Amino acid sequence: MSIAQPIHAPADFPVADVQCTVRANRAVNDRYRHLVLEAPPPLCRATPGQFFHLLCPPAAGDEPFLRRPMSVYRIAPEERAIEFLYNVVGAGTRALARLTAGDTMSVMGPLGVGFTIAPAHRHVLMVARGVGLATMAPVVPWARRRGIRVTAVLSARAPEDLMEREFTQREEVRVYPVFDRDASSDVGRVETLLRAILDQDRPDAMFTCGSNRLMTLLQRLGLEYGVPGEIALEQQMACALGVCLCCVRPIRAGGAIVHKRVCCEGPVFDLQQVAGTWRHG
Amino acid sequence: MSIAQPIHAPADFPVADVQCTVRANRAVNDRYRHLVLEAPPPLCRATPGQFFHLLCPPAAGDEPFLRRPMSVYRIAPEERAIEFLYNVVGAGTRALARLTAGDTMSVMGPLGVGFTIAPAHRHVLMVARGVGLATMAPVVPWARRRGIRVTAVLSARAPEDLMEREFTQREEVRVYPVFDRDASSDVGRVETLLRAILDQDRPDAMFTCGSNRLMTLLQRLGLEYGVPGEIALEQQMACALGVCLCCVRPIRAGGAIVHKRVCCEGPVFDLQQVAGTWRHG
Amino acid sequence: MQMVDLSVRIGSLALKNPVMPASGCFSHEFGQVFDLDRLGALVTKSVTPKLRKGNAIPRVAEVSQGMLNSIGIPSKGILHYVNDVVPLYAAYSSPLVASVSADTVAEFADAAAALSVPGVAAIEANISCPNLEADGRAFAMMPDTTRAAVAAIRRRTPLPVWAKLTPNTGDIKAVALAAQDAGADAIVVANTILGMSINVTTFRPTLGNVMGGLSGPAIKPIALRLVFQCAEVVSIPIIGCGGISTGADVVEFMLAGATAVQVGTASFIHADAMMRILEELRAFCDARGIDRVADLVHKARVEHEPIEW
Amino acid sequence: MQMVDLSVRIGSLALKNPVMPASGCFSHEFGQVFDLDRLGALVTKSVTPKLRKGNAIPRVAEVSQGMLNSIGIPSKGILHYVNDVVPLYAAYSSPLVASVSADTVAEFADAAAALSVPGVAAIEANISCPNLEADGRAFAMMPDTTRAAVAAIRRRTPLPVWAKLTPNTGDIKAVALAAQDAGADAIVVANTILGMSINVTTFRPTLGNVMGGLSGPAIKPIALRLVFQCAEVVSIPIIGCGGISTGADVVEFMLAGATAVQVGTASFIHADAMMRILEELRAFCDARGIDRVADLVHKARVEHEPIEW
Ligand SMILES: Cc1cc2nc3c(=O)[nH]c(=O)nc-3n(C[C@H](O)[C@H](O)[C@H](O)COP(=O)(O)OP(=O)(O)OC[C@H]3O[C@@H](n4cnc5c(N)ncnc54)[C@H](O)[C@@H]3O)c2cc1C
Ligand SMILES: Cc1cc2nc3c(=O)[nH]c(=O)nc-3n(C[C@H](O)[C@H](O)[C@H](O)COP(=O)(O)OP(=O)(O)OC[C@H]3O[C@@H](n4cnc5c(N)ncnc54)[C@H](O)[C@@H]3O)c2cc1C
Ligand SMILES: Cc1cc2nc3c(=O)[nH]c(=O)nc-3n(C[C@H](O)[C@H](O)[C@H](O)COP(=O)(O)O)c2cc1C
Ligand SMILES: Cc1cc2nc3c(=O)[nH]c(=O)nc-3n(C[C@H](O)[C@H](O)[C@H](O)COP(=O)(O)O)c2cc1C
Ligand code: FES
Ligand code: FES
Repeated sequence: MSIAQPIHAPADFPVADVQCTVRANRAVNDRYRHLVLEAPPPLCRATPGQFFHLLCPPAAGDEPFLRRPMSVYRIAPEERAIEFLYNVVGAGTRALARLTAGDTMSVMGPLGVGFTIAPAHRHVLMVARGVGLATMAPVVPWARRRGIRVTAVLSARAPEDLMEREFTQREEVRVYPVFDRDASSDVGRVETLLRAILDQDRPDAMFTCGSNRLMTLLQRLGLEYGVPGEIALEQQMACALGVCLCCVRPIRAGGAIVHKRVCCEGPVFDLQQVAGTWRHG
Repeated sequence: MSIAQPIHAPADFPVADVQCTVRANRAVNDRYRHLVLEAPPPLCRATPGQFFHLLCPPAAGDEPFLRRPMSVYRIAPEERAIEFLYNVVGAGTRALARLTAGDTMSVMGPLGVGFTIAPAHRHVLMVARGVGLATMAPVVPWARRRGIRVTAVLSARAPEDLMEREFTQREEVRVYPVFDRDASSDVGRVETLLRAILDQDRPDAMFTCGSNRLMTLLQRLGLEYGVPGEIALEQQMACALGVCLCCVRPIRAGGAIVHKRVCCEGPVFDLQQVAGTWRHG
Repeated sequence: MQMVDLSVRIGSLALKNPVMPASGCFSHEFGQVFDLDRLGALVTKSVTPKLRKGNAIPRVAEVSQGMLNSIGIPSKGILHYVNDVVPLYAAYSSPLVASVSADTVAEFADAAAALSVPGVAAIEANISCPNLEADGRAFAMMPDTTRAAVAAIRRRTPLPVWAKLTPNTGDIKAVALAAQDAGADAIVVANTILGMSINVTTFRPTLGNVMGGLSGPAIKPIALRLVFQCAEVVSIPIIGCGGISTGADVVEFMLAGATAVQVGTASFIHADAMMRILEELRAFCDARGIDRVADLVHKARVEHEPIEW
Repeated sequence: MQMVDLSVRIGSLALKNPVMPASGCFSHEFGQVFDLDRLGALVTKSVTPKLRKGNAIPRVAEVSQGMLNSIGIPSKGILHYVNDVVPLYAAYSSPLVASVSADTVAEFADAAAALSVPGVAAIEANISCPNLEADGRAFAMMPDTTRAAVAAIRRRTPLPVWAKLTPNTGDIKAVALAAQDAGADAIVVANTILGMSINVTTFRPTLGNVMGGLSGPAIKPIALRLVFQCAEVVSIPIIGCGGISTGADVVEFMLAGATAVQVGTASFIHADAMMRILEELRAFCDARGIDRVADLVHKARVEHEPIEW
C-alpha cells in the first residue's frame, strides 16, 4: 500500500488535493458505511466539524460529476488515517460504497470552519440525528482527551440505526438515545430531556447537526438558558473553497439576513444565527 | 462466479445483451491484452469474424460512452467462454484493461457477418497485421478441425509484437512472420512471399484484416490468381445493429459504389468489393 | 396490485405508453432484441423526396456522455418508403410515424401527401433540417419558416402532423407557437444540438462533415428546459426528446410538460433501452401510487417550499 | 529541450499563457491551492452596478458530466469591487480582468467607466445576462442589442473590452460580428447554456431559480462549434470557454480558432485544474515539437484526407 502523495500541499497552500488509498470500507448497518483512508499529515490537520471534498470514482451506472462534501468522522494522525461515516443515498455515495481496500480516490481538504471547543470548557452537550452523528463524533475524543465531560442525545429511527458505538468511540460519554419507533424522539419529549440535562448539569456549549426540528428546539432552549451553541449545516456544493457561491444559506448577521457560504464560512455556524430551515431533495 | 444471465435472448431475439463475468484479463505484450469472459450459450454461437459490442465500465479518467466493437478472438462453448485480444489505444480499451476477474460487463452479440469458410476448402491463406490477427484467429481452429490447411503471413513491427502463439493456438499452421524492423514487411517483399505461396499451394480463399496496404496488394493478387478473398473492415459504430447508419464504408455493388454498414452487412466483405482505404484517427 | 395505466393521447392518436424511438435511432432491426409491439409508437428514420447518399465518413464521434453524428439523411425516396418500409411495420400494432424531411416548403408538402398512405399513423416533420430557400438555415430556426413548412404539410395530409423542433434556435417559444398556429397536432422537442470535436492528433474534425448533432445524456438538461419553455406557451401535446435513458428521465420530461417521449442515443448503449425505461417507469408509478402516467404531465411544482428568512 | 513558448496576445494584452479562469469560477481563494501568478489572466466574478443578493437556493445541481447553476450575480457593487477586490490582486503579475454585468446599456457603460482603474487590465462584458430593456432577453441573444451594449462600453473605457457571448442565441456569427463592429477587442465564447432539471421525488426543479446555466464537459462540443463558427467570421481574438478540463481540450479549442481559453467548472473538480491543464498543454507541445502554442490557433484541418470512391 503506497503512501498518498499530496499534489499541492506545501506550507503556502493549506488545502491539499491528495490521491488517498482506501484502507477499509465496510457497512456499519443497513444504511451507513465506514470509510478509512490512508492520509498524509496535511489531511490529518483537520479539526472536528471540518470536512473533505471527495471525488467519488465513477462506477457503472453511477458517474458522479461534482465532488461530495463529507465531514471527517475520525482523525488519526498517528495512524495516518482519516475516516468517514456515510449514508448511501445517491450516485456519489453509491460509487463510494463500491470502493475496496487498495483503491485510490482524490480527497481535498481539510475545509471549512469546525466546532469551537475551548479547553476551558467543562461540559458539552451534543444533540445529533442521523448522519449528523458523523459530523459531531470527532468532538468526543477531542473533548474527552481534555477532560471535558460529554453528554449526547442521539436520535434515530430505531435502535439498529443509532450507531452509538461509532459515536462514543470507547470514550466515556453520557448517552441518551431517543427513537422514532417508541416516540421518544418526539420534539416534546426531547425538550423535557434536554431541560433536565440543562437544569442538572448546565453545559458550556451545545452542538447539533442533522435535524431542523432539533435545531429550532435548541435555539429556543439556548436563548432561554443562556447557553451558546453551534450547528453544522449542509448545502449542495461545487468548489468547496468559497469561490462559486453555490453553497449559501441564510444567516443572521448584524440585524440583517445575509447569504453565507457553508463551505468556508461554515459548515459550523453559531446556532442562534441560522435563519430558516432547509431540507435536501 | 455466477453464470451470466441473458436479458433478452429467447429464440425470437437472436442478439443477446448479457452481463458477463470476467474470468481473466492479462497482458499479452506491451500493447495487447487478452480478455476471457464467461458467456452463456447464445454468445457462444458466434462464428469467426463476428464481433461483440462491449460496454466498457467507466473508470476514473476514462468514461467511455458508446460501446466498443471487438472481434471475438476465441469461441469456446465447452468452456462457456468468449475471448478477446485487444490493443489498448483510448478511453474504452483503457477502461477494459482495468477489469479484473470477477468484474462484470455488458456484452451484446454475436453481431455481423463472419468469414465464409466452407468445409470443402482445402487450403486457406491468411494475411494479418496488428490487431487484425485477433479478428482472423478464430478461423484457425475452425479450419484445422475440418482438416483445412492454413498458411498465415503475420506482419508486425517487431518479433515481440507478433503474437504468433495467440494466432495459431497450438494448431498446425504454416506461419510466415514479417517485420518492419528488418523491412521484411515491405509490400514488395510481402508480394514476393505471397506469390511464392500462391504459386506453390494455391489457396481456395484468402482472408485479411488490419492493413490497407496489404488489402490493396491482396486485391491485385486475388484478381491475378483468381483466388477469392474476404476482408474484415473497421468503422466507428454506435448501434452495431444496422439502425443508425454510422458505420458505413464505400463498397462496390452492381457497378456502383454504395454505403454498406460494417456492423450488419460486414464486418467481413468480399475483398474485391471494398472501395477505398480508410484510416482511423 | 392495480396495473398502472401507461396510455397517453397525442391528439387523436392513442398510444399504449409514452415511450417511442427517436427518428434515426430506430429501425425494424431492433426486432432482433425485443418485441417492437411494446413501444408506444414506431418512428422511422427521416426520408426525403430526393435520393441522398448521406454525409462523408466518419459519421460518429464520442464525446462526454454523448455522441456527435453527421449521418445526414441517406434516403431512397418516398416511394421506396411507402412500398418497402411501411409494409415492414404492418405486423405491429404500435402506430407507425413517418419522419420526413425536405429542402423546400413545396417538397415538404408533396412528401407529406405521398406519405399519407394506409399503415402510416402520423407524419413527423423534421423541420430541423436545412432550408434551401433560407440559406440553409433550418426551417425550425425561425417562427416564419416553421409556420410556412407546417402549414403547407397540414394542408396536404389528413394524418396527425408532429413538428420536430431544433434546439439550435434562440427562440423556442415563438417557434413552438408558430408550429401550433400552423396546425401541428404535436411538437417534438427537440432534435440534436449542433456540435463539433477535433482530433488533436490529426488536427482534423472527428466527423467527415466537420460539424454534427450532439445527442445523449449531455443534452438532457437543455432539452428538458426547452420542453418546459414550450409547455408554458403551447396547448398541443409535447413529445420530449433529448438524452432520455431511464424511467426517471421520462418522469422528469413529463413533469416538465411532455405527454410522451422519444428515445434515441440510449438505444445505442442498450439496444433494449426502451424496454428497460418502460419497466422503470412502471415501477416508479407503482411505488408512488400513480395510477395513470398521464397524470404526471406538466406537474412540476415550480413554487419552492417557503424558506424562512 | 527548448522551452515551449506559451504566450499569446489578446489584442494589446500579452498573456504569459492562454489559460485563465472563467468568471464566477474563480477568486483569490484558489491561492490556497496554487500560485495564481501561473495563470494567463485573472478573471473575477461578474459585478453589477446595483447591489444584488443573488438567486434562491439551491443554486447548483449535478447533471451528466456537468452542472446547472443559478447563482445569479450577487454583487456588492462597483465601488466595493474597485476598493476591496482590485487590491487583492495587486500582488499578482497576471493581468486582472474585471467581468461586469448590467441591466441596461447605460448602466453597462457607467459601470465600465467606473471599473477603468489602475489594477484592472481589461473589462469583460458579460452580455449574456438579461437585458431589462428587451424583456429580459440577454443582450447577446441579438446582434443589435450586442452592438448597443458593446459600443456604449467601448466609448467609456480606454481598457481592452472583451464581450462574453451566450450560446443560447440562434445566430452566433451575427452576434460575434456585431461585437467586433462595436469595438470589442476580443470575444469570449461562450457562457453557460440554459438548462433545467427536476427532482422526480419532490417534483420540484432542482434549482431554486427553476432554470440555470449548464456548464462542464457536457457542453464542450457545443462551445467548440460556436468558437469554430465565430472564427469563420471575426478577425479579433476569440477566447474559448465551455467544458475545458484537459490540455487536449485547450488544443482542440485553439485549433478551432481560440487564441486563449477560460476554465470554469473543471476547477470545481480539481481546484488546481488550470495547473494540470497548463502542464498537459506544455507536454503536448513538447511531444509534438510545437515551439509556440500560438501556432495552434485556427489550425484545424477541415479538409478531409481524400477517400477513394
Ligand atoms: C459539510 C458537509 C458535511 C457532510 N457530512 C456528511 C457525513 O459525514 N456523512 C454523510 O453521509 N453525509 C454527509 N453530508 C451529506 C453528503 O454530502 C451527501 O449525502 C452526499 O453529497 C450525497 O451525494 P449522493 O451523490 O450520494 O446523493 P445525490 O442526492 O445523488 O447527490 C446529488 C447532488 O446533491 C448533493 N447533495 C445531496 N445531498 C446533500 C447534502 N445533504 N448536503 C450537501 N449536498 C448534498 C450532492 O453532493 C450532489 O452534488 C455532508 C454534507 C455537507 C455539506
Ligand atoms: C468489427 C470490429 C472488430 C474489431 N476488433 C478488434 C479486436 O479484436 N481487437 C482490437 O484491439 N480492436 C478491434 N477493433 C477496434 C476497436 O473497436 C477499437 O480499437 C476500439 O473501439 C477503440 O476504442 P478506444 O476507446 O480505446 O479508443 P478511442 O480512439 O478513444 O475511441 C474513440 C471512438 O472511436 C471508435 N474507434 C476507435 N478506433 C476504432 C476502430 N479501429 N474501429 C472502430 N471504431 C474505432 C471507438 O469505438 C470510440 O467510439 C475492432 C473494430 C471493429 C469495427
Ligand atoms: C445517429 C442519429 C441519427 C439521427 N437521425 C435523425 C433523423 O433522421 N431525423 C430526425 O428528425 N432526427 C434524427 N436524429 C435525432 C434524434 O431523433 C433525436 O432527436 C436526438 O438524437 C436527441 O435524442 P437522444 O439524445 O435521445 O438521442 C438522429 C440522431 C442520431 C443520434
Ligand atoms: C457557478 C458559476 C458561476 C458563474 N458565474 C458567472 C458570472 O458571474 N459571469 C459570467 O460571465 N459567467 C459566469 N459563469 C459562466 C462561466 O464563466 C463559464 O462561461 C461557463 O461555466 C462555461 O465554462 P465551463 O464549462 O468551463 O464552466 C458561471 C459559471 C458557473 C458554473
Ligand atoms: S461550494 Fe463554492 S462557494 Fe461554497
Ligand atoms: S453502427 Fe449503427 S448501423 Fe452500424
